Amino acid sequence: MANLLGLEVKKIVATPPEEIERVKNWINSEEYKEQNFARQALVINPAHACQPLGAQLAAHGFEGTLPFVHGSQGCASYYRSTLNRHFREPAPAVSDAMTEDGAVFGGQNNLHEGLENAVALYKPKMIAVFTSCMPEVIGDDLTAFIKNARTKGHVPKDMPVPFANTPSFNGTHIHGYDSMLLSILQTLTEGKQVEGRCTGKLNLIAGCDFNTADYREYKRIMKEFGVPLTVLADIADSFDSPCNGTYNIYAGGTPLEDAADSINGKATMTLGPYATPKTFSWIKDNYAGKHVSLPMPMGIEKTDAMIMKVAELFGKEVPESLKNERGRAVDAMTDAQQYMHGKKFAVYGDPDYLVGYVSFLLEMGAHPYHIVCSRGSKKLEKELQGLLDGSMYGKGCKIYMNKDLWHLRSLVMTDPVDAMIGDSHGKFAARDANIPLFRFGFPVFDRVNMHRYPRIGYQGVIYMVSQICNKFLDIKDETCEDRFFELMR
Amino acid sequence: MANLLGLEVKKIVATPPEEIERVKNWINSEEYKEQNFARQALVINPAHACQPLGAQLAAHGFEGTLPFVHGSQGCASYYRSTLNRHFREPAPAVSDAMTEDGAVFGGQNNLHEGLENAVALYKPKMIAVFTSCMPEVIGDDLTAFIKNARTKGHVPKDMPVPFANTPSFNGTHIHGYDSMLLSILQTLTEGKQVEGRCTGKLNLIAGCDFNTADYREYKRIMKEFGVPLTVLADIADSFDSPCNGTYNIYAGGTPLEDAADSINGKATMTLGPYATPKTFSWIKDNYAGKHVSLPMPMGIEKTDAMIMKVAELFGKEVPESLKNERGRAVDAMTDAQQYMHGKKFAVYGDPDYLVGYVSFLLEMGAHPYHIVCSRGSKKLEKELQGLLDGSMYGKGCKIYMNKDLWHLRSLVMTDPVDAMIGDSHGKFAARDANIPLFRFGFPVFDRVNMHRYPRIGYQGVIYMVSQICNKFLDIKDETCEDRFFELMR
Amino acid sequence: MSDKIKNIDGITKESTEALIEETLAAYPEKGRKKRAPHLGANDQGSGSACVKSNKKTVPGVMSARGCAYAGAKGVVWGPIGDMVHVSHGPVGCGWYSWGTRRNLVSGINGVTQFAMQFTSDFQEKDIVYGGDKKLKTLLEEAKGLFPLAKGISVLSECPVGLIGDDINSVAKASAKELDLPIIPCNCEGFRGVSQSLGHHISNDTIRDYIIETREFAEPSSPYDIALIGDYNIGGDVWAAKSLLEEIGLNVKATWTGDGELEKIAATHQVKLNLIHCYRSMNYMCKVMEEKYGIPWLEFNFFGPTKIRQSLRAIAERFDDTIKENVERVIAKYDPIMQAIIDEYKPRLDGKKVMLLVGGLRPRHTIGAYEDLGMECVGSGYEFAHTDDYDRTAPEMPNATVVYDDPSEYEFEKFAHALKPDLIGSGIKEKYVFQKMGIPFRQMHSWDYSGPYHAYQGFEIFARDVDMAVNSPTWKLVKAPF
Amino acid sequence: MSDKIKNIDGITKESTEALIEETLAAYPEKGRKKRAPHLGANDQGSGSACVKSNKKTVPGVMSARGCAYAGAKGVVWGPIGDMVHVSHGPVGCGWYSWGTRRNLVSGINGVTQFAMQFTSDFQEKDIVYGGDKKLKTLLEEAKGLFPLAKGISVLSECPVGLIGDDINSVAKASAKELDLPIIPCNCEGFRGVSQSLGHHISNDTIRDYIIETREFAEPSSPYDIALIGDYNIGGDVWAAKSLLEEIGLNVKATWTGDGELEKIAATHQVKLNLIHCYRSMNYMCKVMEEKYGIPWLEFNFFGPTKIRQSLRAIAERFDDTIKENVERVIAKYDPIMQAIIDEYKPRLDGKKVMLLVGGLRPRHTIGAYEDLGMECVGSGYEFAHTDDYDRTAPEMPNATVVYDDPSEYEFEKFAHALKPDLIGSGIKEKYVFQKMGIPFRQMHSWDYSGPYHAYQGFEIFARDVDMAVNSPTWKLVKAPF
Repeated sequence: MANLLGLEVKKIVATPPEEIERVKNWINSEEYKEQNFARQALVINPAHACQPLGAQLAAHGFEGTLPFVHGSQGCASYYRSTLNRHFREPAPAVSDAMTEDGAVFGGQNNLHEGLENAVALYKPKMIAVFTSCMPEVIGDDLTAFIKNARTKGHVPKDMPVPFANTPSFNGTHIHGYDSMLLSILQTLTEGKQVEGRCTGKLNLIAGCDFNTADYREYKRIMKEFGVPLTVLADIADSFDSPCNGTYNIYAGGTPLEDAADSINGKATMTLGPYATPKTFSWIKDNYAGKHVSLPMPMGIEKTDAMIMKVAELFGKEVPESLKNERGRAVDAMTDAQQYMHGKKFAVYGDPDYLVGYVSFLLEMGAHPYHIVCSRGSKKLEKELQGLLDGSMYGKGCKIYMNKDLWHLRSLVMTDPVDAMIGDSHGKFAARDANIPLFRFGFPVFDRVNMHRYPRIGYQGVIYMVSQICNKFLDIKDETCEDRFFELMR
Repeated sequence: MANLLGLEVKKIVATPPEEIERVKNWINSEEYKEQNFARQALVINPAHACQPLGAQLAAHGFEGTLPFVHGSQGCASYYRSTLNRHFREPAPAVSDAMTEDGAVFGGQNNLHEGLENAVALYKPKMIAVFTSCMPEVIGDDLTAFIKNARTKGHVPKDMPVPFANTPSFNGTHIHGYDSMLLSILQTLTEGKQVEGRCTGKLNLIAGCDFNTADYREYKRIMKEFGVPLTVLADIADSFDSPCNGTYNIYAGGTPLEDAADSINGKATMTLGPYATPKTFSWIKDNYAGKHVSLPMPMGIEKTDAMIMKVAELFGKEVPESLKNERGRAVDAMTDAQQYMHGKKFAVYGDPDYLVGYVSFLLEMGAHPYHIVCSRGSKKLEKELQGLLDGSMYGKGCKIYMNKDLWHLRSLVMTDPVDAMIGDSHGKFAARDANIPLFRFGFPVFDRVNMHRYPRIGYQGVIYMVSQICNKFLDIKDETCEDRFFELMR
Repeated sequence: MSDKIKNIDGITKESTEALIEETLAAYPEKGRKKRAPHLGANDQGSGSACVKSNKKTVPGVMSARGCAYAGAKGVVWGPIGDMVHVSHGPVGCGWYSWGTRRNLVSGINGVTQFAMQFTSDFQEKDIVYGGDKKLKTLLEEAKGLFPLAKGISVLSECPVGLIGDDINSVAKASAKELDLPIIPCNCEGFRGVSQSLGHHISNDTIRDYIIETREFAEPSSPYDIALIGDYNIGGDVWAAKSLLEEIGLNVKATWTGDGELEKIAATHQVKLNLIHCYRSMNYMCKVMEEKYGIPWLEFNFFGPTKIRQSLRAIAERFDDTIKENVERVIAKYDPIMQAIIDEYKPRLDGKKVMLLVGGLRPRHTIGAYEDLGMECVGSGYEFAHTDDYDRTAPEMPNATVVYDDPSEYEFEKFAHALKPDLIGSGIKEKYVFQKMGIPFRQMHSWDYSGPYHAYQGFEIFARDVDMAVNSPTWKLVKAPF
Repeated sequence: MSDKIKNIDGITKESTEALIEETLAAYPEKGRKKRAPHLGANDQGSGSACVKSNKKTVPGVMSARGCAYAGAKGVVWGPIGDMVHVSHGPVGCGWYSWGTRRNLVSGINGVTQFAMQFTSDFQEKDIVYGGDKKLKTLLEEAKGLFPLAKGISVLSECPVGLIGDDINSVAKASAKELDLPIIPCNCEGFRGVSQSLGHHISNDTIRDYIIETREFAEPSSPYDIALIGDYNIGGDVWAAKSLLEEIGLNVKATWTGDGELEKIAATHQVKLNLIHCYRSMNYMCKVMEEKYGIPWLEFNFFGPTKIRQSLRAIAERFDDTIKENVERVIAKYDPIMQAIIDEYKPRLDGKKVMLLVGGLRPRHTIGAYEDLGMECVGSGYEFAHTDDYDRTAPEMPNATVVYDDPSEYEFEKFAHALKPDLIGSGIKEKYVFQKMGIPFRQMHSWDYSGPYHAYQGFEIFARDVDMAVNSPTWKLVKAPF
């Protein structure tokens, strides 16, 4: 008897169409919105993933580094396929394929056998270990396991094996990024500090940024500046490698030597303050040189702040070429401002991105009207509110902290906006609201090359202006009456 | 009696709705298409402008150069506003404001007074004179006029005043570009050839290309190559200058000295063979070094050809960075090919652009199905046919030489395609056919920043792939049934 | 219409004249002499022009002017949507003026409206052998392909007049043959000094070929009027027409925005011509007054103050019904307009605007800016005549600079000195001033927005002016480094 | 179903075994020993597996495998569109599996279908104190916000099982309270060796909680069948269902593509279960056979050859009406299919394909490639069992390599040696091979295309395969410099 719940056996009855119609309208109502916002336990369509995903991203940012998931192979498959889909690129990573017996005996055997196989098959220069749920719940002692692995020869003596605890039931992918990056830097720089030595270089931490073009853009900007640079966790080539007939499992990444020497840098700058607080705090205590934390440079003002800080740190004038670039970005803004001015946006995503979107929109005279972060902090809320308060275009805009995309749907259905900015997951709400979605966030599963154009810096401004305004113009052309269909816009 | 035609005076009668409906359907029919293609005299919606427009573009490409229209001020206003609208940038140019009396006395007085005022007010380093209809019809002798101007002191003795006859009743803007560029080079290089001297530089002629980003891209590529470069008619900054609070009437342009010394270059390459035949032919006879004419480098193969030629001319290996860029562009193509494969396109525009579009589309497995050039040549037709014949995706594609956008409308209504590539003027046909228009050509009056992204080179490939595929994906998302609305595409 | 002398802090006759002097200093002697009479300080009380106008443009300067063809095609003919307008001559003129003026039209493109670019695309051989034969053929082709076109205009470009073609004969013969009004317009660009002559020639052409060739089918009424000199930029005609209808008038024809050839041809039957753009269509108003006894009245539909004055002036020409309607309409819109002013005025109060436009705008829009608390510190026309400047004097604040067909050099100098918060001019000027960080609106084309006419338009105008002046992007122009 | 031994030029048992040997050489001893039994040369004639399978993945390799949760959520439950599926535990698992399998569903999102991501989003405190209370609350919230949901599944993620929560009790209590089927599924990812156990657990859950809890309202017919093991990837179910209907069958329920909970619950009333994906749903077929005496039949709807065979085999289970229908349908589609083959075969003939997929595809699709003239030179499964490999042997050409849960290293080595013209595998493999210049299709998800099932699907399949293999972009991969 297949009815362990003991519910009554019924004939199948189809839901009446009028009932469907009623509910269809109801879910767009204020009443529904209130019930929706009253949720305490159920999370629907959150705009964040779990820690190990970010940890894997950080691991890919280093030369010859194999990300290693201590946990089920299913977890690794999920992280990898997410990165595959977003970048349309390989995302090589292994797991030690823990199963039920791990719960009983712990995961040390899996880890050791896994390290041995991984070293033999994939010949990495570094293995970056991070955890999924199971070892975190059962309390595996990674420090001991990895020490043992080295003692027992499962991994070469001199191979760095940084590791991070990245429990999925705590924080989001950005926290995993932080932990993994921290562990990698701690491991690589150990004993590398040399009193009096200064590499003269800038260490730049992009934060948990899933856009390869941003990394290229940082490098290009610093090249214009003539500032020698080490990007810490440089995924530019890892996730944007050439298709030339040869698969390179370890394309790109920060050279391990450079990463090791970063502790002797002239300055370290994080541009992902919400994604790298632990790393930055450790760097402040341990790295030579100056330490600066700035917002992700989206929009003119945040980019200016980065540029000026670099100029100050390195005692350099801002080069003409960057001044001109800035001028061209401002030109793009003044030319196009009328297409965005006064438009309302719903924005959602990771904290560093959100600060950027909001800052940029306000500069264009647009309203970041609904601001949703599905896992944020008081600090973030305060910073966002500060941005809103600093502009007349922030008036009436609201921040929704720890709300998900089903909350966002209620917002855009009851208090409409002109467009959304976020990741592909927002497309369902955008469709229901019949507005465009600008896929500036992570992940993007349904468009191509979004990671090949920068969102940061002056070029990022031009890109965002182009994408947004041209889409609005597309819509105008596609929806206007014949008599308003014009050659010029 | 206001009826000089002597037609019967009638009561106003509205056209019956059924008659309107009939004609509305009829203009989309095969029958109409045939009648439309039978046109001998009437041209409707041509995709080309007249010579002086191109001449002005060329003039803007040189340092401190004031374009000077010998003709009516109305002509100058038209050229200027066209460039203003396309680039959303200033397009400073003067005219000598010829009027009726010019028809009687010729335009010498206007020209002389104009030169004097222009020099005083706008302090150019060079004045580039070109003609609109009137002086061409009445047969003004520019050679003599300008010689006289110099003798009489209307223009400083040492100021170069190249001039070109650019009759509007002959050719299109690309021919005016050619004539003006030729005259500028002839003027500037006169007496500058030095036996045995070689600047070691590449002279690069982009052709009548209205995309500032293409010029920047050429410069970037040659920088990667380490090949010193003189772009002849460099409009990169002329039409993409910073907005920084100061208006610079002569932003950008090829330095006059470099242009003068180009005659001693190591090699000269034109990448706009259809736009610069006269210039190129003269250069072959007069310039030192090698001379190469290649198709505009749109798509991988045409870009490869340029890259290899540069490597050959300068005895250099293709740098790794460009190899990687190529690989990334191919990566973008392989990743996205399924979104374009088998799609039919209607393309129209200037010959050099057309060759590029067709080449690129065939590389993506798309069909350049209707190829329309509103003023082309046998040579162009042959080159295009060669491209079609060289690919299985060219099968069934057709070239329409000297046909206009009203012909194109008949084509897309009777034999539908998935999209169009051209300039903003195609939007009316695209709307009627309910297909997207990719504004890769000139002019673009209804979108922003189209000139800020390259179409040439490997980066151009990524840009075109992104624009096209993402628009197709937008359409899929916007038009699919609910049950086919998906997160991934 | 204003009777109070307005003064602007820091602007005096002397300061303006000094500015003009200084500006002219850059010219060579001859140029300076020619330009001097075209620049002046407004004498508001005088009510008359302080500058000379309608003279040849000085050679070698950047003028904003167009040509007679531009005035004919762009202004008068283009907006008549149900005709095929052939740009007769080389390809360029028609191509440049294709879709670039925003004179919106109703109907179905290619079926009942023909906002396309028709040209005979002259080649060398047409210059040598003449284009009349080609013209005859293309007229037949046009009739065949566009059977619902109400007529065809043939707009001559420069070569046509120079090579001695006779388009008038061709038009006459073809009109008979095709049984279709084919209107030849000898508007070659070299004629006259600006687009203004193109308006005049076109008005004359309407007089000679169109007016009185049709009659309205429906019976006439005392409220029949025509709306003259509104070109439906961004939908202006639709906004103006609906307001005129709201006060009870029958708008029988619109000249020429969203214009219909046959209604234009029957306009001799209306009771009053209401003219917005005096410059471009006063000629036909005068003709209709003389020939058919139709009175005409200038009005101004920019901004609530001028709209209110205009509605009352219009009402004066009609009976009590209309007068009552007008008061009711004013009472209805006053609070709506006040709400708009309340929203935007705090952000715009005291801001300065400079204008350089064509037609009616350099004077007609001043009141709308003033409704928003702004001051006009300089104004000028591309192609005005003395009667335009006479009408401008009372609208402009006293002693402000007036410039006729200024060169871009002069305009820049004035802007540099006067530091306006907004410049309203054309596309050729737009990016020059934006580079300087000065907010700008294209005020020929409403910068791709509109309508700006009537009450409906003021809301949009106010929003756009605020958007331009207060865009946060301007604060970014100067780099902090 | 094939009875002929197929051989491939250049591939022998020896060559394949040498390749395997060589590939395994890279492993440490222990790894090599573990992996060796999972790689073999096919013995087509034997009709039985040449590899071991369903064993733990070797630690430290790149496996394509997922976990039990993935098998439960992604395969069995996710496709049932009218239920709310709660990913119970931390946020990630539900997020990664949200919208990433292309199991299309009908209905209105949030109203009648719930293809969203529902999660309890476990935090540290839920791990410490347990999540049962939270679960109870969220079930109430789900019922309140989605009143038309036919039921709720609770899919356990790893921590739930490890901390000792009792979701079964919560489900039972809440089901009573909310009067709604609330189905607890203990599919923690650490269970078993792959997603396969997730399928099995889910089948058992259906057995325990769902089947027989509903009855069809309409009277039964001899043609009532259920379509089992079709997940409606890209619309497969819709294509398959319409073909089955065309031959006269009543498809009463689809398991679980575009599935409806209540119809699944009433499936014990059908006359025959037709199963496409044997691996994931043979369990319930067997249960229904044992418990309700419902026979079941495997079939293959990829490519006309297999479709034809399958239709006739299905017909054998019914009366002459169905048999005649089947012959009529085959006669109708044969020429259509031939036309497709005529179009694409010339471009695909002799091309080699390698597969690594899940479920039924590594064997079921071989015939479709062969219809296009292609040869399968290697195939393997992510999570198959011996019975899958037994079924694979007759389909694969003789002596070709068979790989079970291969590491990416092995797969690369095989591809390198066999030089396929196409690889059909998953997203994790796609870009690896594309970098090598090898055409690739994602054959879990039909690479965002589909459907590929039934006649309708073959046209799309053929087009896609041609598009991948013959895209001119591959010619560009190698630079000429």
